[in-house]
Amino acid sequence: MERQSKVKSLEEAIQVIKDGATIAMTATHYNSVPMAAVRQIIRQGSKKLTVIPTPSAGLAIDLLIAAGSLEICYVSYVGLEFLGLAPNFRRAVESHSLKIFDVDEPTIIMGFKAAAAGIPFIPLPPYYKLTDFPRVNPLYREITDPFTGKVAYAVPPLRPEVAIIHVQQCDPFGNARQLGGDHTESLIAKAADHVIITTEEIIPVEQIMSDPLRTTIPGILVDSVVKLPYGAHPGACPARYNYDEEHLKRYASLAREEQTGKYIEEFVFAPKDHFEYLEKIGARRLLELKIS
Amino acid sequence: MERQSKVKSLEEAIQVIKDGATIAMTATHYNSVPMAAVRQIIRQGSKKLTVIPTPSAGLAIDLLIAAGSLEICYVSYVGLEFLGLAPNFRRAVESHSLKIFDVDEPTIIMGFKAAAAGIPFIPLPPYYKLTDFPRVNPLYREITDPFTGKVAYAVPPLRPEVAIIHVQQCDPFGNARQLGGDHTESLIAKAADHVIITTEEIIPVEQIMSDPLRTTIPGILVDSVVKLPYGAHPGACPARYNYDEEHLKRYASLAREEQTGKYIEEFVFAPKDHFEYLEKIGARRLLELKIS
Amino acid sequence: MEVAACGYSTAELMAVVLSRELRDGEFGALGAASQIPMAAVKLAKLTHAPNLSWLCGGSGAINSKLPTLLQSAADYRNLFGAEYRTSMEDVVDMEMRGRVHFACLGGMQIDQYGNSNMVCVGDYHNPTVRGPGTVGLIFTAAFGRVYIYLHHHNPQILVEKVDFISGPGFYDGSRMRDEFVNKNAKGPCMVLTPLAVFDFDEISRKMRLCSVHPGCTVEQVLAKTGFRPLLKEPITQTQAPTEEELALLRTQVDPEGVLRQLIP
Amino acid sequence: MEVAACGYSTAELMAVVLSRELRDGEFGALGAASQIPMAAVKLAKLTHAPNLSWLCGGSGAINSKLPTLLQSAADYRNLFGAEYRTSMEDVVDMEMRGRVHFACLGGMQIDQYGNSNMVCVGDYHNPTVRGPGTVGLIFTAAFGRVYIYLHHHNPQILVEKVDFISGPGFYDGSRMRDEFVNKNAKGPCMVLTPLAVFDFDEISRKMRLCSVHPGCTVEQVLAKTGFRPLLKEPITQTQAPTEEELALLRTQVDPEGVLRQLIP
Repeated sequence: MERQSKVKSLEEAIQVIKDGATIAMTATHYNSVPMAAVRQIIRQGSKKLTVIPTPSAGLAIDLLIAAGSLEICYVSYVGLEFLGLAPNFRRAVESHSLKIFDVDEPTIIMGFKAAAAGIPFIPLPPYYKLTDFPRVNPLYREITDPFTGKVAYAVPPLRPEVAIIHVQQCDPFGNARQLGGDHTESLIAKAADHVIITTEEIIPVEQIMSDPLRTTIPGILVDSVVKLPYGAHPGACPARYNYDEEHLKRYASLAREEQTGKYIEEFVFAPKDHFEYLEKIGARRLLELKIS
Repeated sequence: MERQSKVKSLEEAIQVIKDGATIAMTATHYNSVPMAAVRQIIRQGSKKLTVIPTPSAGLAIDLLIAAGSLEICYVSYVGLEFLGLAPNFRRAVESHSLKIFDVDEPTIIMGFKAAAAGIPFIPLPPYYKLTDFPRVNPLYREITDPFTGKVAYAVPPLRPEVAIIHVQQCDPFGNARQLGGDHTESLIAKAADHVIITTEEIIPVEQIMSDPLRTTIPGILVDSVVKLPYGAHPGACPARYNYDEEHLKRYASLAREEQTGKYIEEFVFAPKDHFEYLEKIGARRLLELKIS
Repeated sequence: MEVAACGYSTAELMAVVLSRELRDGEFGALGAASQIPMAAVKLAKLTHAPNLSWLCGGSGAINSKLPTLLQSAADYRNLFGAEYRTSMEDVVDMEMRGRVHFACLGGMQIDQYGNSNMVCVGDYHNPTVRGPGTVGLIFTAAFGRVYIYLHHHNPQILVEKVDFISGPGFYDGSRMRDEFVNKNAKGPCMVLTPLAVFDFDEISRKMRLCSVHPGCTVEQVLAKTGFRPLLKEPITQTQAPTEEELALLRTQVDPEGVLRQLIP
Repeated sequence: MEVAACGYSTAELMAVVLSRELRDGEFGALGAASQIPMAAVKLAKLTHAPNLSWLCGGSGAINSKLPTLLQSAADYRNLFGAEYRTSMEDVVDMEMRGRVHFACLGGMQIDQYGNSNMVCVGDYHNPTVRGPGTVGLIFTAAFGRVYIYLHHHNPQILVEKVDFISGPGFYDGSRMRDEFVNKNAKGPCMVLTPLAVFDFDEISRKMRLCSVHPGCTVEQVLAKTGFRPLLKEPITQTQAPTEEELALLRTQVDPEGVLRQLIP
């Protein structure tokens, strides 16, 4: 008997995301955002998703909001970093068309960790008392530390149904190597029920076996592997290519002018798949971004 | 101005451990146990220590008990693995001369994680109700999950004052690379207030800088770096040398016969330092254990 | 049982019996003193379960390819050809959350409900024997299925009631257990000893003798068991290793013959 | 302030002022949009603080040696020559537990008690401006000292009371804060703007104007501040960069002149 490969087409892998699902995906600002997968979520017409973004997110969330895919968003940071506020996020919250849970970096990280560990909840330090989080977000529950009698704040585990993680290298069985910064790639894999890896490159399992300490996500957590070179464009894929600043500025400018629909038409719906998208960006541009 | 090295002599580094201190040290069975540091703790005459061993410990704990250094021991597993029960531990508990807290692997790991994160306590799943831990250990407190109303068990953070960690490579500023299995080396560094690294080899910071992803313990957590080739003997140092089975069997046999004092006299007090210890073991034996 | 007498050793038989139980596509965890289950998973991967993945105890290795059975699962040499090095934190997370489909473990005492004890024999506060401690036995409440294997079969190990519950099996046999364990934790499903194979009755949740190994009798087993197990009708003889199983075991899994020396 | 007028830019002045505050042997954390604090730590390491270590925001780099100031602290290129790659989990752990001696951060609103807000302008449920969110500002209750730096100085940013407390400064000025923050968290100690330098009064815990930058007047600063700050007597002129500071800054820290373009 032969070991089964987990390699799938993007379309097949993303189909697992049903309307109403709770998802998470990698991102620290413009690093390792699985943008090709996000475009496919929009292309397949997903609706009413709940997204638990990593602590510093923006581009993918803003696009999903503009496409009408989101119902609920957890918010630690949703912005465009050096390009300013995320325009569609801002408008959606100001116009009450998106339900949000205001959280923050430790709440998301510790919530993912609680889900990864299967513990009932996670207690956060007393100093949340000095903020407005407990006032606006019912997920923060004031509790008493049974050992000291001091106040603490309980938050529930954050357990996405599906996590999408972009990496540089992965074998056919889901053993992934994530280079560059460690932006919750392995954490959300551990927190989620179903894991989709999108990867710049598929490497043989023998390469993984030659240096198991380099594997950052074990295949046992992974359900699908999708080969997507430049799958993080217009964001950066650490150690592979930089972010496409010109493209990002164009996005930000269209978004500010309430023209995100045009962007989506041109870059999501017009290309029928990721490779048509790459053709549209053009080989010259892609190679300019590449790190040699 | 020049950056200051953290390299110290073993004697100087271990002096920070005062009588009554709470300590932790690396070990998964015979892997990466900082045995040279343990011998120095005995040599300097430490008393009334509390030890929070990693989940699968034995050799170091049994020796510290025989030397009269311990007052309190947290117990997940204290044994000699393929060599059976830890004789001094067994006798000490059966004769009530050692205070113990019966815990287990998740309690220790999650307790260290709670200390590393600075959170007030950690809730464990309801199934502790089905065990005898809450009955015998007051550190387990039955609480109610504020989200579901179900039972859960709170345990406090486990925060050692001093952690001793044996690694293969470390730079003078405490940036350490731990090869082989990941046996809580980085976790106890994060949990502790003071960290002593004992290392087979000191490497230049430039080597660390050439591949920061290989660093497993950051220098910011580290207070002392001690160069100790074969510092884990008679245990193994992964990727450097195997455990000394003959020596371990001799220890186990003396310990069973209530002759550990003889062992301590011969291998701890007679050699005035680690290098005299190594001379006693002999170059031939050390090189037999070495992995080429 | 001598190898000479029947062509295979007791440990080889136990490894083969266990390997047949393991299912393709699952993820299993082994603890210390794991030569038998280690051989079982390696054999299962070669026969019917190529998609089985396994954690080699304290080494942290997932899917070790080391072509020998070391006496310590924690030995870092098990990282040879592995696909991932799990940290202890990862191991706790995966086991506690219930990601592990099956685990193989032992104990100082196992009782008729499959509860296990590694803490003490006798009263906790005045033990006759102080054991090493529980390590990860709590996760018998979180693993999908639990295989208990023992290197010895005697009334001191197989007891009516454990003196300390380290790892909950079916607790007192009541349904109370189900309220507290992880959703998919089905509890102990097999007890494998040098003499026999047991499972657990679905209704009473008590241990039940299923088969005795070639050369053993039901009477011998009952005499060496510290309680009266249920008897599955009919009690069969444990199926001996096939030639193919034995050949794979000896050429690819255990070329050094560790299993032939393991249980005297 | 034009570089031409006085030989250095506002951002260069701010970086130098901040660098003088940083102490040897400490561990500091920077967030996003960090060119000024990044320059400050790099300069401090070259002048008086060789044992200072620092975390370069989302990149996870500790002690990055990248010889340029990128617009994103999260840019993985900051890992160049670093000594460790911190994971996000590590960052949260170290910050929450209070291992970070100082942090440099900004905000959409900062109030007279040094509370910071990145969530909303106006009522939370009907905001005039919805901000991006709080990220790690909570840790102002856990960092040893907090340096607030702003690229703009105006009454919309420096307000009497923030509309949402993301990061607690001295809260309402009462001692209540001290009960809830980490033991060693001394709170905000400096607010650095393109016009002036503030600290906080020890008794009232209100923001206090200490110095105005060369070319600015106290009146200008007060007119652009949304509340009446305390005034430290005497208010001095911010000490300009020395020739040595400026030379190090331009040759080793910011050879591409990012700080000369940063604040118009």
